[in-house]
Amino acid sequence: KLGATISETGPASFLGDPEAKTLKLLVEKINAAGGIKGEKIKLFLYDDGGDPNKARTFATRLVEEDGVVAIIGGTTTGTTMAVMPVAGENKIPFISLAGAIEIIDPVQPFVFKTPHTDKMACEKIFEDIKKRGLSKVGMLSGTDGFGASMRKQCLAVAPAWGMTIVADETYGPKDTDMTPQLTTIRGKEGVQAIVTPGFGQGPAIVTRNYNQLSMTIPLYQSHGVASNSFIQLAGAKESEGVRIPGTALLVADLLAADDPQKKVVTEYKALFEGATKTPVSTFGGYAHDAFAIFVDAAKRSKSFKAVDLRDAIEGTSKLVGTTGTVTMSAKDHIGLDLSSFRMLEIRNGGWTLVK
Amino acid sequence: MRISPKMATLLTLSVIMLIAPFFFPSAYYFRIASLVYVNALAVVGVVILTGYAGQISLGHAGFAGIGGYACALAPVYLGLHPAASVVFGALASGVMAWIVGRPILRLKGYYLAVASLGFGILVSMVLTNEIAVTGGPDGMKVADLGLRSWLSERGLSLTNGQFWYTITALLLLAGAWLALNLENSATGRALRALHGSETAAGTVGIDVASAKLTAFIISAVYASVSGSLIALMNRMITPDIAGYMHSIEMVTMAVLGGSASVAGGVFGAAILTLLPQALTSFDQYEQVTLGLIMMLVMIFLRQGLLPGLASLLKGRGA
Amino acid sequence: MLSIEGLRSRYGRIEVLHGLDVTVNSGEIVTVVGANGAGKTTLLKCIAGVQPVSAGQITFRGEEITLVPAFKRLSRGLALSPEGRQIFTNLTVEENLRLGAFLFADERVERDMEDAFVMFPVLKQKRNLVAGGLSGGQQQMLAIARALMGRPTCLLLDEPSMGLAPILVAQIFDVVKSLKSLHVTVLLVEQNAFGALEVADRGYVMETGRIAMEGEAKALIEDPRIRETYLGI
Amino acid sequence: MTLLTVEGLGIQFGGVKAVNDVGFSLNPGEIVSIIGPNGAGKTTLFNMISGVYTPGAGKVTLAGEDVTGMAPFLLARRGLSRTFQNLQIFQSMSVLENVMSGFHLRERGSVLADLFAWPTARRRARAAEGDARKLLERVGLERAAEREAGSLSYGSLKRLEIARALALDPRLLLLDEPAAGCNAVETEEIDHLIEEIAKAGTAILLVEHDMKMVMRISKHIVVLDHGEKIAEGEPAVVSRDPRVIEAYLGAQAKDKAMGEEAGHAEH
Amino acid sequence: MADFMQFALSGVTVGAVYALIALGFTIIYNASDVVNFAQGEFVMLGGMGTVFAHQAGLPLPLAALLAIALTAMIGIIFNRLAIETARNAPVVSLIIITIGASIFIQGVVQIVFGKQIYRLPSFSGDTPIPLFGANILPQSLWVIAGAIIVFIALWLFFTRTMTGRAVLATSNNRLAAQLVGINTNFMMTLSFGVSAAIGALAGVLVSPITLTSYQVGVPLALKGFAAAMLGGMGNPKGALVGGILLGLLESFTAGYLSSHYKDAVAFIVILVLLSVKPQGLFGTKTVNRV
Ligand SMILES: Nc1ncnc2c1ncn2[C@@H]1O[C@H](COP(=O)(O)OP(=O)(O)OP(=O)(O)O)[C@@H](O)[C@H]1O
Ligand SMILES: Nc1ncnc2c1ncn2[C@@H]1O[C@H](COP(=O)(O)OP(=O)(O)OP(=O)(O)O)[C@@H](O)[C@H]1O
Ligand SMILES: [Mg+2]
Ligand SMILES: [Mg+2]
Repeated sequence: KLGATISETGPASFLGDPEAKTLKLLVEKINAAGGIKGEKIKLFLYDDGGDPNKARTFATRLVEEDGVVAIIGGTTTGTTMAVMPVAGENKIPFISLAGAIEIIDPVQPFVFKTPHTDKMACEKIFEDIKKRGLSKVGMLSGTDGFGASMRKQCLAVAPAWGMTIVADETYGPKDTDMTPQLTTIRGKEGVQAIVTPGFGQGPAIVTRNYNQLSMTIPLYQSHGVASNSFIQLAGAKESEGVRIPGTALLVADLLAADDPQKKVVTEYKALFEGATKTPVSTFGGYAHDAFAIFVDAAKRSKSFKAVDLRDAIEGTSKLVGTTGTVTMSAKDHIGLDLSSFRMLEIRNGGWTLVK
Repeated sequence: MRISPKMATLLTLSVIMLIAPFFFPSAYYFRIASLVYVNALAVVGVVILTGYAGQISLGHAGFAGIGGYACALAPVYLGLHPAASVVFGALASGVMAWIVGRPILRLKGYYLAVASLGFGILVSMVLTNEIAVTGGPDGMKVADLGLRSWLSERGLSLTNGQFWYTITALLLLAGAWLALNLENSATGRALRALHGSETAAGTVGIDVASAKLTAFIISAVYASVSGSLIALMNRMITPDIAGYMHSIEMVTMAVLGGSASVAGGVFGAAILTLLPQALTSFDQYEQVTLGLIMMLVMIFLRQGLLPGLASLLKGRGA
Repeated sequence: MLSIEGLRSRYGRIEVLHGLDVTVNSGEIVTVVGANGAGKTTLLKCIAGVQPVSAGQITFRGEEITLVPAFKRLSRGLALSPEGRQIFTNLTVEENLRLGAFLFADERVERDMEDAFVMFPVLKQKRNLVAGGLSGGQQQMLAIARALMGRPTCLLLDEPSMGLAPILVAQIFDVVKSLKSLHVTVLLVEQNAFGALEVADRGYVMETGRIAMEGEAKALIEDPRIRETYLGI
Repeated sequence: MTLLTVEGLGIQFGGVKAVNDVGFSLNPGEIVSIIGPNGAGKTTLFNMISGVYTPGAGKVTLAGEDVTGMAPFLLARRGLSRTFQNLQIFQSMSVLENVMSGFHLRERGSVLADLFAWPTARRRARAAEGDARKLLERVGLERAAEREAGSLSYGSLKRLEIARALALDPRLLLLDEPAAGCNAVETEEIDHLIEEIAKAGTAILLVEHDMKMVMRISKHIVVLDHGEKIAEGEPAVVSRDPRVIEAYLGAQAKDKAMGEEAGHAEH
Repeated sequence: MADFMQFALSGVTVGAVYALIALGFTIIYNASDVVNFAQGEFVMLGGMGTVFAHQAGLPLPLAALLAIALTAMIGIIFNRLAIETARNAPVVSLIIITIGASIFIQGVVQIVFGKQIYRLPSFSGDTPIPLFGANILPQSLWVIAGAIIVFIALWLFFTRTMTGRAVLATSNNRLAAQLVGINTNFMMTLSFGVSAAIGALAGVLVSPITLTSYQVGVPLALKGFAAAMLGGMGNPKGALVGGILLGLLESFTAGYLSSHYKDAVAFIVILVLLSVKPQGLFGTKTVNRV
């Protein structure tokens, strides 16, 4: 029995929807193949609508009512934070799909996560900006949890990478026009690049507005837009040259044949796109990896008891996922490093790898 | 002996509260029941404001936010005990209601609705934007109330679920008692009178502005305490608590149950809290079903569920 | 012209009309009198179609109209000047009158409006003002004038003299009389029973949802019981 | 001592003078009537005296205190109470509660006392209920006490308003067409009720189109037309004033009023 | 100066979006005193409907027309099944019904069309038009023109036509409206149909700019509601001016003060304005004599 509480609806449904679909598909697939150690997986999946209060209730329900052995989920940092005490108190392994670094730092015995931290994304972007020989950055972040958390991390690590943040603007997740913010950033002395953390329609509108204003300085989006649908929404012409720190998933076909991730991402991409007819996104990938970690651990675990499972998850080693190659330990509950991020750029309406 | 409607409501409520736990198979049910009680507490406040006094607020979650964040912040910044923070939050909400209420309660109907909506949005915006203090959209952790361990040191050990069940049940009972007292008192009558006609209320000596403000403050305190309880129960809080959806939820619970009565409000809170839990098996049809139920109830039982069902039953009997 | 048989009506579970029979012949003026709460207003609302009928039937000009929706009854010639005036408070006096003639779009509307202004000159003065600002009596005039704009063949008046100055009360009864010469049938509910019975041909007396008495208006005025309970003489 | 003095009172609506320079005064226990054609400004005058409208000019003095433009609830505390021409009933409350709300000033205590149902609050509520029932009896509505006010007929609502106004135990009572919608017999009942109230010392300002009633019970009559006072005096004098007859009574009505007055004299 | 122009253009564009939605509120409100909280869903249906009809192969104009017609039908059905059945219910109940409808429609769309975000192609390309040193997208001109045309049509409807007056009469006094021969049910049907159509039209016009998904309705409806109240509910002039004003407020705040508190400033201005003018800018005070 596996539990999941995901924000399928609500403000984070853009993230939660592919996550939920991925979990369902993977459970189906593994059960069709006979389950784990002969046992079929029963998935209890609840939609918390992005509301931490609901998330906590569902977590309680998963533990108390459904008797699950592990929980995947917490699409947002807020919902993850709400589930954490429940997992902790009941000693149930919990693999979060949210970005914030606070989830695994400090490490809590039963809490894991699959996505890169926002900090890594910022560092990856700054690394690339630095490579281009630039240093003055304008930020335009969404005020949703994703954007706000990444903005915080970026502001924090900027000095270490020699970056100066010359503008720090925000937009609401439901806003429909960001030209005023972009105009302000454009007006800032010496601004050389723009970084815009966010997900959903916001980044697409930012990209379109950026073109409307005929701006030319490099535009960096976050991994929140890592999906082909971003290119469709922003327009192929408008998104030309946009860079993001992404995962191998988006460039499955471009990967070298000997790339360790090639097989995993190609398979997942085929599965997801075949079943849902919608393009894969990083977020579905997070769920894929969480599930993979769970399955891998369950196979190795002595029993399906919580503590054994937890130990097995901590013992995850060189597990290839869509996000990167995961090696966990008692001190590292994420198991990814910066190298698993790849800098991608949109060229001719498609993702390409920046060498 | 005839028992008054007030006693009937209180008795029914306490009997349910006492008996229900014996049928709870797991801690999950304690959690759900506590949520029902916490929501009901806020809804009782809405009943006073909307049901009695006829003033619509679409921003009451703002007060829940103040109450909730008081519990998160006051222990950190003021060194208050979490329990004292609840009171502190209630006071802060009361003062806030007093400040905001005076200008906006002069507005009527939808104009009041939009003004209160604005207030709610302002609160949630501050909570979202002041990341340094509030932790932003991801929220922040809340200190432990500590009462449970205090009790267990004294030989009364309760599980987390049982503990919160008891606390929320007691507080709801107290809240309902106060609201019921109010209903048939001079103040309550004044509120219902100004609902009927503000002009006439004035000529019988009711200070309409201050009566409205009183109702607004009282209901703000209800919302605030409810918000505090949510924060303490979850041991964390996010700005969602002050969001527009939460405001709408409160009003919907009140109206769906039967907004003019405490019993109706509690019933509405119970239904709308339980419904999503019951509907999880519908998966993607959950939203559709919820919307449908809201419409159907309001169409066919227009005074709300409780009065509607009651009159249906009576109609059968007659 | 108008005949009502066994009419019953209820508010929620409480029945307030317990089987009424009322007939109004073409060109007649018929008055209904009765104490507060007798059900006079309810009766007129049933005839106008804005109050549900639980039993019985209403026939108008030979057709049964019991179930005809209210808005269609005006086109058949039935107009009500309701209790409590029920004017459109947010619209101007002129708009109120024009809406009274909502069903018509000919030049007669203008003429009718001029007639209304002759009848109640004060409405002309106020024609472009919002009707909600009118005094009580002025609103009453507007309600009557609006009903007349609908060119009724049968006019239902619910306490038309209420709130009018004595000089206008007399005028209203004159208007009612003059309607007769225009072949308009009138069903009149009045508390000013004396004035009403004086202009009427026949009358009904209602008591708690029933017809207690009916007869020639002349005879009713002379009836000692009526004189004592309704005329106060 | 005069209880109410009105001096030079006036108000405009969109440039039209609805009431202009009206003045009169009233002693305790006295019944004064305001009459005049429709739209003369009677109700508007009431609205200014009772604080519903703020006067544009002039002064209202109640028991020696200048109360011009004071809010209705403050005037209520000074003993002024009124009924409305366009009924202002608390529709969804019961008939009894409507009257009880009239006892608000006497019944109210602190909000906390009400919230916690302190014995004092409960005692006051019980007293108010008892007295409210007595008042309902006085206006003949005792049997409707528990009904929802919105379900009463028009005439009954008029009486309910009178009962509610009486609950304030006012020093000055303003009645706007109390007999409208009542037949002759019912009007007479109200007639008696008003006289009784006046006898108990309450000053009454009456607006009414029922001349029989006005002529019979008022001590003094003020006649308005187009917002101005055109005549004032004792009933017999006013009813013979040609301007009043022309503007208001009409020749026919005059005869009737006179005749009926004579009729009453015979009793 | 160029910045100022850019803020102004942005404000007018966004404002025109709000105005279109506020205009949709106006009709239903004028017919029934109900603020239809499902109005945003009509906007969403217009956008989503066009996207899918277009994807199914219909040319854009035809797809838009189809979506508008379908949305109007849904508006009419909604009125018939829900609002009319609950005719005499108090206004709060009606509000809850519209909120229920909003949740319901979102739920259905999410099942049928999924949770993806979509965009319609712009009607006249995406090449920005320079204007006084600032840039505006051709689509913005479409939106602004749409708002103005709908405004003029509504304004004529309510002031010049008998039907418009009958709609007003229906909400002012339903009983009286029936007594003068107005088919109040038909007026309601008409209002919901037209209102939904205007909403859908708004959805078609704005989707190329704002993008669309099953959940764009609520935030748009809230902004439209605020705009309508700012201008004075029920008055088309108020809806237009309120919408544009709100848009300008937001963009100037974001440009000159703080993008963090742009919505806050807008709401504070609304609060202040309402405390001075409790009926909004163009709302008329209803006179009720006592
Ligand atoms: N909306 C309502 N709900 C419930 N009962 C009502 C309603 N309206 C009227 N009644 C009741 O129906 C009965 C008849 O009322 P109706 O208004 O027809 O009387 P009426 O003869 O017109 O009296 P009046 O002379 O006072 O106008 C009364 O007992 C009244 O209380
Ligand atoms: N709020 C208002 N807005 C516009 N005009 C008003 C308002 N109040 C009063 N008036 C005008 O002032 C005049 C006086 O009205 P008022 O109601 O005082 O008359 P009244 O003497 O009471 O008449 P009635 O006997 O018909 O009740 C009327 O012409 C009326 O139109
Ligand atoms: Mg009547
Ligand atoms: Mg008057």
